[in-house]
Amino acid sequence: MRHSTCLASDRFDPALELSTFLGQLSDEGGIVSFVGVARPTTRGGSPVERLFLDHHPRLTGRSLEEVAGAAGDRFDVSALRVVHRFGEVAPGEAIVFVAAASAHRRAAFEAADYVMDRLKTDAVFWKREDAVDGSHWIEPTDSDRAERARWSE
Amino acid sequence: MRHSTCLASDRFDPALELSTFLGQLSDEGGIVSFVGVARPTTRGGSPVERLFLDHHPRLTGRSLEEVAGAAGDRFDVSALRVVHRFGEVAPGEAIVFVAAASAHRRAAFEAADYVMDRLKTDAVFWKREDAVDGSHWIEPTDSDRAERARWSE
Amino acid sequence: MKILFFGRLGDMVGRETHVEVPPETRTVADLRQLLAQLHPAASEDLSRPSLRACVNDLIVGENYVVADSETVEFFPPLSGG
Amino acid sequence: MKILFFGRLGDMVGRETHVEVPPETRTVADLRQLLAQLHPAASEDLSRPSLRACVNDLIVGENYVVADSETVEFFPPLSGG
Repeated sequence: MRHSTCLASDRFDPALELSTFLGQLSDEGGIVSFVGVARPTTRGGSPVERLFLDHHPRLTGRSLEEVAGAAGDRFDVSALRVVHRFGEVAPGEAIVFVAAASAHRRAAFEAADYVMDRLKTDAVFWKREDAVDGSHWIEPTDSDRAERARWSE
Repeated sequence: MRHSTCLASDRFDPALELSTFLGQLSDEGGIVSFVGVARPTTRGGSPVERLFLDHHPRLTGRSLEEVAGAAGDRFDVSALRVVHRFGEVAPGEAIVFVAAASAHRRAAFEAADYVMDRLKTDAVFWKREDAVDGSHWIEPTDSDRAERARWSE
Repeated sequence: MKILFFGRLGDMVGRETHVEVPPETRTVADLRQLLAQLHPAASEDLSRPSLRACVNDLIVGENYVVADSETVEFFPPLSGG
Repeated sequence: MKILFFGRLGDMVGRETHVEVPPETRTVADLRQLLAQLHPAASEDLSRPSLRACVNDLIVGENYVVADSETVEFFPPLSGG
């Protein structure tokens, strides 16, 4: 299984990522991708000015690699790509891109789903939402933890 | 829920489809897409020269609409796009593109997954694989039927 | 009467054909028999229960009485997308 | 000793700080107490069990003995991606 990860300091184009990913495939029949976009409002409904993703100089990239590698071990996928922003992200910008390719579409769906669930809890980030009515640091929600737990043996 | 479907006579660029889809969103957080690519070999391993998707002038488009609409009724998605080729498709070309957007990534994953499972059995197509060692018409596999059955009440 | 064939039958018999229908050929079942006589090589495919007849974009049963002005379409099992 | 703070604590205390460590401050637990005295506004955050200490890219326990030459990093709970 080929996999590659990228910890991106600047905005990226998810469609270009998909295009590049598709261009590297050979005989895979199904490709599932996920794009996560920074929301324009907080849960409370206030406009968000920016998201700040604090990261660790080594452990953050390593956590992306670990999740991508685990997905490759677990599912019958032939290629996997993970791109994740760090630093300041404006509302509407892509935060995360995940793509998985497989001869079997079920494996591609499950791998992308798994990577997202793992990233939501295990990626080494500390997120701060800067809204017009103040800033606050975010922790994983119970729903994130429940999604993560779906994949536990 | 906005949805749109396209029955495409010519090759299309899945990355461009994703780009257009992303450009039309407002505050959805998660976008799942699926790309199905024509395989270069038959199940038996012979090189495929082309895939021919025979279609019905009205019922095929209607079947795409029906599946997209059902996905919108069933899952909490705000936008859905389905593109499907008909006629002759060369190996390596995209046959199908599905994208689903939602505030909740679980709903986006499920909607894209559901649309693919439905299309694989219920889309009005008759597929012929023209390989170097002959042509044959394809019927849904048991595995396709099993995937479809996952969504039955 | 205009008849359309899709999928494998379209390759065997032609996608579109016109047949002169004698008065005793009234139902879809009768029409299958007539077509099987006209196309002996496709008679097995034409008699399969999995082959469905469609008139005005609706699947019809074997006892459906076909009017001469109608187009009858024959669908082998769908392959899906 | 070089100390790095991430997440909320980074905003409160500064992302990087250097402290003079007296001889009686030996373990991570001792270091937390010292930092809480230096930064009273952050003392509650510094005493939380969910705040983990990390040395050489490995999470260490409260009894880990910190060498003066090491960098200690403090991680609040991850928010995930």
